[in-house]
Amino acid sequence: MDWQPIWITLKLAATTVGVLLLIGTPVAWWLAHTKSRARVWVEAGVALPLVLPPTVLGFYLLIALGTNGIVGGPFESITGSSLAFTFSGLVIASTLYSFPFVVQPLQGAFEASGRNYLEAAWSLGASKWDAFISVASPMALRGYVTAIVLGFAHTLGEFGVVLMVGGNIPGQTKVVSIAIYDHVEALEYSQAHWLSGGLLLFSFTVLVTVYAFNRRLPVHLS
Amino acid sequence: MDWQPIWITLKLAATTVGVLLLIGTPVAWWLAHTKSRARVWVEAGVALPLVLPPTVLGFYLLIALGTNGIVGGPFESITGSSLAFTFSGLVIASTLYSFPFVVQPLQGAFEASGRNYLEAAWSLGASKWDAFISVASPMALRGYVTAIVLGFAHTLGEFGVVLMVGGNIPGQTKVVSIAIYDHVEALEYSQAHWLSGGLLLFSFTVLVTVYAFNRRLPVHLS
Amino acid sequence: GEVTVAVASNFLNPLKTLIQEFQKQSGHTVRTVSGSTGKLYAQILHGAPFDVFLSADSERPRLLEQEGQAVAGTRFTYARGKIVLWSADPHRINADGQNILHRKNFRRLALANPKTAPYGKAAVTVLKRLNLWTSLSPLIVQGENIGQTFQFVATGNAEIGFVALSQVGDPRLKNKGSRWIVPEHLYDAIDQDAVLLTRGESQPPARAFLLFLKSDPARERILNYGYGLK
Amino acid sequence: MSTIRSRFKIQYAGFSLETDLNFPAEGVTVIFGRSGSGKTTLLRCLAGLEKSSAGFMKFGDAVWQDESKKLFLPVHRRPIGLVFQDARLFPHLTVRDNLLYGYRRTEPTRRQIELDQVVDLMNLQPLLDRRPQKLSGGEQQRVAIGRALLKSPRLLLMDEPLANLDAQHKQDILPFLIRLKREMRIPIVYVTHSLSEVVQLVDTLVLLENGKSVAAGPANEVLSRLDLAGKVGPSAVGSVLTATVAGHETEFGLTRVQYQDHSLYIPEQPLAVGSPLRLHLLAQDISIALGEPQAPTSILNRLPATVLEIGSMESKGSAVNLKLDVGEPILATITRKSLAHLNLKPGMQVYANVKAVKMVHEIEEY
Amino acid sequence: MSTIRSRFKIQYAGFSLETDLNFPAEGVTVIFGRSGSGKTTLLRCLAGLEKSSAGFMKFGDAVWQDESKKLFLPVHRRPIGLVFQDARLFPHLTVRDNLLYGYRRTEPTRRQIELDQVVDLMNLQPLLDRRPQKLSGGEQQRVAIGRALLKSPRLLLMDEPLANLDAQHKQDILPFLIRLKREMRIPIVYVTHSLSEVVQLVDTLVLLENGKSVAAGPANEVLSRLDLAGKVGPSAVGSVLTATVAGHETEFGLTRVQYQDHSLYIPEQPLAVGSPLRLHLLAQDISIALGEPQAPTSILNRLPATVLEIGSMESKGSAVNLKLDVGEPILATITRKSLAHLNLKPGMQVYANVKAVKMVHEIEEY
Ligand SMILES: Nc1ncnc2c1ncn2[C@@H]1O[C@H](COP(=O)(O)OP(=O)(O)OP(=O)(O)O)[C@@H](O)[C@H]1O
Ligand SMILES: Nc1ncnc2c1ncn2[C@@H]1O[C@H](COP(=O)(O)OP(=O)(O)OP(=O)(O)O)[C@@H](O)[C@H]1O
Ligand SMILES: [Mg+2]
Ligand SMILES: [Mg+2]
Repeated sequence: MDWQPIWITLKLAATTVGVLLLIGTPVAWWLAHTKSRARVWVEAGVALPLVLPPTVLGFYLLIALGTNGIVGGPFESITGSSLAFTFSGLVIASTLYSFPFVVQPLQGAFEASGRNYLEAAWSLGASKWDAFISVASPMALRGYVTAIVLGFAHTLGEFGVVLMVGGNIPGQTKVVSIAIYDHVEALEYSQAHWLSGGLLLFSFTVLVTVYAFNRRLPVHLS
Repeated sequence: MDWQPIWITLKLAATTVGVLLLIGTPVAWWLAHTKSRARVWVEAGVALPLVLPPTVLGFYLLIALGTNGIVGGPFESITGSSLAFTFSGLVIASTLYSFPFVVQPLQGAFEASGRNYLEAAWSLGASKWDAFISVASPMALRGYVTAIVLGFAHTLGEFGVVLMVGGNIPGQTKVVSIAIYDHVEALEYSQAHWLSGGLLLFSFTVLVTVYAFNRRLPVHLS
Repeated sequence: GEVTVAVASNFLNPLKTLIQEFQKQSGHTVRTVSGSTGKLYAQILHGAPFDVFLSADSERPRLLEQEGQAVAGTRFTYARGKIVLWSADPHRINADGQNILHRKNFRRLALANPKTAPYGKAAVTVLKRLNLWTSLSPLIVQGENIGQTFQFVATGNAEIGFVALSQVGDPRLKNKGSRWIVPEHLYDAIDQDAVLLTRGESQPPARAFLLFLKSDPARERILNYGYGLK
Repeated sequence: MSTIRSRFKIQYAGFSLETDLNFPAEGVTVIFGRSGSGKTTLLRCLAGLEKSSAGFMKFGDAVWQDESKKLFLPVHRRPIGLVFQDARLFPHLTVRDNLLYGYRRTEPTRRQIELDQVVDLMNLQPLLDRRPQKLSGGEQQRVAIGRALLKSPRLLLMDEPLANLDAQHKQDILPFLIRLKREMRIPIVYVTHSLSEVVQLVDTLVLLENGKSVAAGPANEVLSRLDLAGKVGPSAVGSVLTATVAGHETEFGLTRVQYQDHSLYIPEQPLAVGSPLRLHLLAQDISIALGEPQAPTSILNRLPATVLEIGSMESKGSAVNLKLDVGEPILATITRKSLAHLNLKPGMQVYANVKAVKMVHEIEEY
Repeated sequence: MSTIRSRFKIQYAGFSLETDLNFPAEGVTVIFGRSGSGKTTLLRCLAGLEKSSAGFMKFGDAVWQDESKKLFLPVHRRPIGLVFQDARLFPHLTVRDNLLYGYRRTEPTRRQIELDQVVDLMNLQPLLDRRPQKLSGGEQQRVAIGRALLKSPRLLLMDEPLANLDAQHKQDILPFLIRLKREMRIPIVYVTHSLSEVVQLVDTLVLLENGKSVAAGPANEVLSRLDLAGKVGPSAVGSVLTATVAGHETEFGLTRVQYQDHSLYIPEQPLAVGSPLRLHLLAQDISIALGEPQAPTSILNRLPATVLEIGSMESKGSAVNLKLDVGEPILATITRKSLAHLNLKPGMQVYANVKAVKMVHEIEEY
């Protein structure tokens, strides 16, 4: 059994979720609390990557991230290495693609807890940042769990984009989903079944654990 | 310009979202309110289709829905027509694949509004069903909007599953995402760009409209 | 009558022009369903409504025949794939393309996944026969199919790549970039077989189409697209 | 007399409710107790919002819950009106639609009250088209009461409905609750931590302590039990007397009532001469004199009384409760110094003086 | 004297707040008004939770807000403690961590109070490890007060903090608020719709009506203004007198105080002889006599007084307010019948009788 794709997949999913949380949190926060008119446009923009077929999105990303692309070009001239066909490129692509799955639950959670508890935290001497960390985030814990689960699962299952941007380089960008796909295409059905079964079992175990833990969280808003 | 894939895509997305809401609502409701220990298992199960690469999921669905499959076989012997390579088959596949995107936001919304308002409704003579319709649903309106947007967008962009189960049959199961993919494969880049651009523009317009409307909804829980 | 042809993606473009001609001649209509060979194969096994299968290899049609999904004796090679080392840069590859491979003055070499795509398998054979496989394999990026491999190269993300001659032979790309047509002794023939599926057995237009594919004018067109023939 | 019989047992970590109550299905039953004593929990049990393992509840002849027979009438089938401690107005509906929510779910033939009436009574006109979340705390509570009333319930359950209301609004709403009870003959179970708020209303009093009922019965009896005086708090200890309207002195805004052989003045009541009527006397509003005053005073009401019993002197503090007989037993609170000064002993004849203005809030029509 | 100066203007659909207030930055300032009069809104402005277009606020010498200079000190930088009308306890923290939330964010050197003290005072020991959502309404409110106190604020803003508490808990907490004010010298702005609740506390009174301040000033003055009597409600009209402790009668649980030339009895206070002290007299607890009583009565306190002014007779109802001079002006409420009966006229000499037990809740140490 080839463990490398599994390891890369997990690394990709974990990194992507990390980046997603880092970027998604402020965006979700802004969306939940702003009164700006720009809000609906940003909201729509966030959901947009969903609309394109992954392979097509991957195609455009390949163009953008490539040596001559508007992102990849400058990146290459600064760092000397390209983005396409690298792990970093994969992370960027997956992040873009899974973005709505992280932003939406977070936004929902932030909206649900509202301003009242923040006001209480401020009045107790917490700065906006402190109140966010010590009140808004833990109260949005269930939103975070949903965001992480969706983001992680979606990255695990990601395929079209990854294939296109990653170039399926063994040990670098060859992830499990591609490996399974290869087996199916190559008529190696039993390998495909094993790998799929393993992925499902693993994911199911993780999910059950996460949800069981989530269940025990004390935060209910009502 | 070939309008057929567009029409089929919209029909598929709309039907899928319809089916998703119909099935997803009771599931989300149950997940939000049950104290059963089965809950975490169901919760994990719902997220599971996400984990498999779409093509692989599509492959297994093909096996299940095909002429000799455990679903498709009986279906065919009863109705005389197969499920794989038909529009109905596509709807089933998309529904399964987009299930978590509908269930999760709904569940979140139902959990956020909690039991308190339901208790008030019951005490005012509303049956469980009535209270669900007249109180829980409108209060979860924003959750519904998120669910519909994610479900619709995800179905629009769906590709791997659809390609596998649907068989890319023009006029029946050839959707926009596949059409774009075909154009890219066939080096017809300008058609691909136009179709992608159109899809994006259309989706963006719909999304902005939906969110702008959503903004005006009076329901905020705090 | 109507006939549904399942075709490997790499042959879709030639097929389209062939179909125009066939429809004009016969009055039948042809619907095409394109995809990767592996996918189409799985779909046929599970009851896909296809009449004719134009594979990218010879193995899948043979398997279908064995499994009774295809009509025995109808299988034949409709085209033989040729691979080409190609770059979008008009000056990168000169007449003897081997040079660039030996000099390694590129960062990425694209080829199709050898496990799933016959063109990928052929490309690997080429490298092995040139004794370059070990030294070049770190530079390889794999497209899932030959179409994706072409995009890697066309967008410049891979400087060079092994693609199908039929792709760069596409009239819309005539003389773009630079190329080295790989000598046929460096790889095993990529026989692309066609077969009549059981569903098409009773459909005269399906047989008519296969006959048309064997006809001289059709073969001529196929050759023009950069394929060889048996 | 039709009654509400109930028996509940609820176990929480650190708290348990265990009650077995039987109170009349008419008039106002006040459930009184300190914060955390289980009032809300008991009310929820009555409403059918908590399922207790060994619960039983019967409203008149109708059994609503009998766990031994697996019988449980769900909340929405119970003809109750429920006012929550937090208002719980539906955020997606305007005030008007909130008010009409229960009304629309009531069969037209069973409706006893209309929107306009409730709007007038609760002073809700300016709020009708507003959203609940923009209302002040008291405004929300008024809407919540109105909403429950518009369901025309046969039993009204209220959880501290007036806690967030100012005195004026309380005074506006209380008479309506009294009318509810009288005209619609609708029994009310009223949870409060402030007896003085409902002293005008209460017929039956249930005293909760730590999830147990420590006293239950006619308010009159419970309130005049000397041993409970410490539990209900100084502003609630008192007594209830039944009197008859004897005449009106409209020029002074007073009504004269006959209690036993004595005339008492109370603020004018719109009642015919001869009507029966109840008076609430707060123990702390009664002062004691040993004889008739020589100099005129502003105190209009004076009842000859016999000292029956003198409350415990153990408790520290300055006050002591007396039980007096004025035909019925009433309580009076005086200082221990006065007790010594007047040298009061059981059996002594005294006068109980009551300021009439103090009866404004302690009066209830029957 | 250091003051809190503020000027706010807030516009909502159907409601506007427009205030210009200046009250001392010490003692307790009560903001009083009917439900919906804008009390919460005003408090939020003071806390810095509402930004009003032309707002201005100065706490002592520190300008917290001056919109004309674009100056606005954000909420978390203001040394305030805020108790919300709804408790707003953090659902993800235990009661203990809720209590410590502000404490941990206060510099150790600025801390004036410790967890144990607050737990004792608010009776929170059994709740410490519980989750807020499982607490009863009153329990939540006590935790919220404790949480605000543990921040050691320099200004305490409280929005109806006792509305959900029973009399006993009110009595437990009030003395602590008094001590807060006295020992920590922490000014309190206290919003309530029930003046009787805070009559022990109030130094300065602001009367809100419809978003405007209709009266503001020392409670004493505002409360004894005859024209406002109708607005504050019968259970609040009253007066404040300053007296001195003259001695203790421990056997009766009483303290004797000297007011002008007169001795008065109040429930025993733990104060040294000679300490100054304030008395609250509720108008409705005062009765009038034209001379000394012949027969002994239980009324211990009697002040000679001169009738200064007689309130409007226009209002219907049985009661009328008098302004009496006992050295300072005080108010008394009697029936119109008594007024006629006693034939009271400005300038007449009378006695004002006050029951000592009634002063239990109306006493405040200075
Ligand atoms: N769901 C619950 N889980 C655990 N404990 C609870 C729960 N609900 C209430 N309690 C506890 O039960 C006790 C009684 O609560 P309840 O709400 O009935 O009090 P209450 O008399 O209504 O008080 P208040 O006057 O403050 O509203 C409290 O100690 C409370 O903490
Ligand atoms: N955000 C808002 N938008 C619109 N109107 C509001 C808003 N907040 C408060 N109001 C209105 O302003 C008025 C004053 O509200 P506020 O909460 O200050 O009253 P309050 O005096 O605290 O009343 P209560 O004693 O009932 O709590 C009310 O009529 C209320 O409906
Ligand atoms: Mg309660
Ligand atoms: Mg308020």
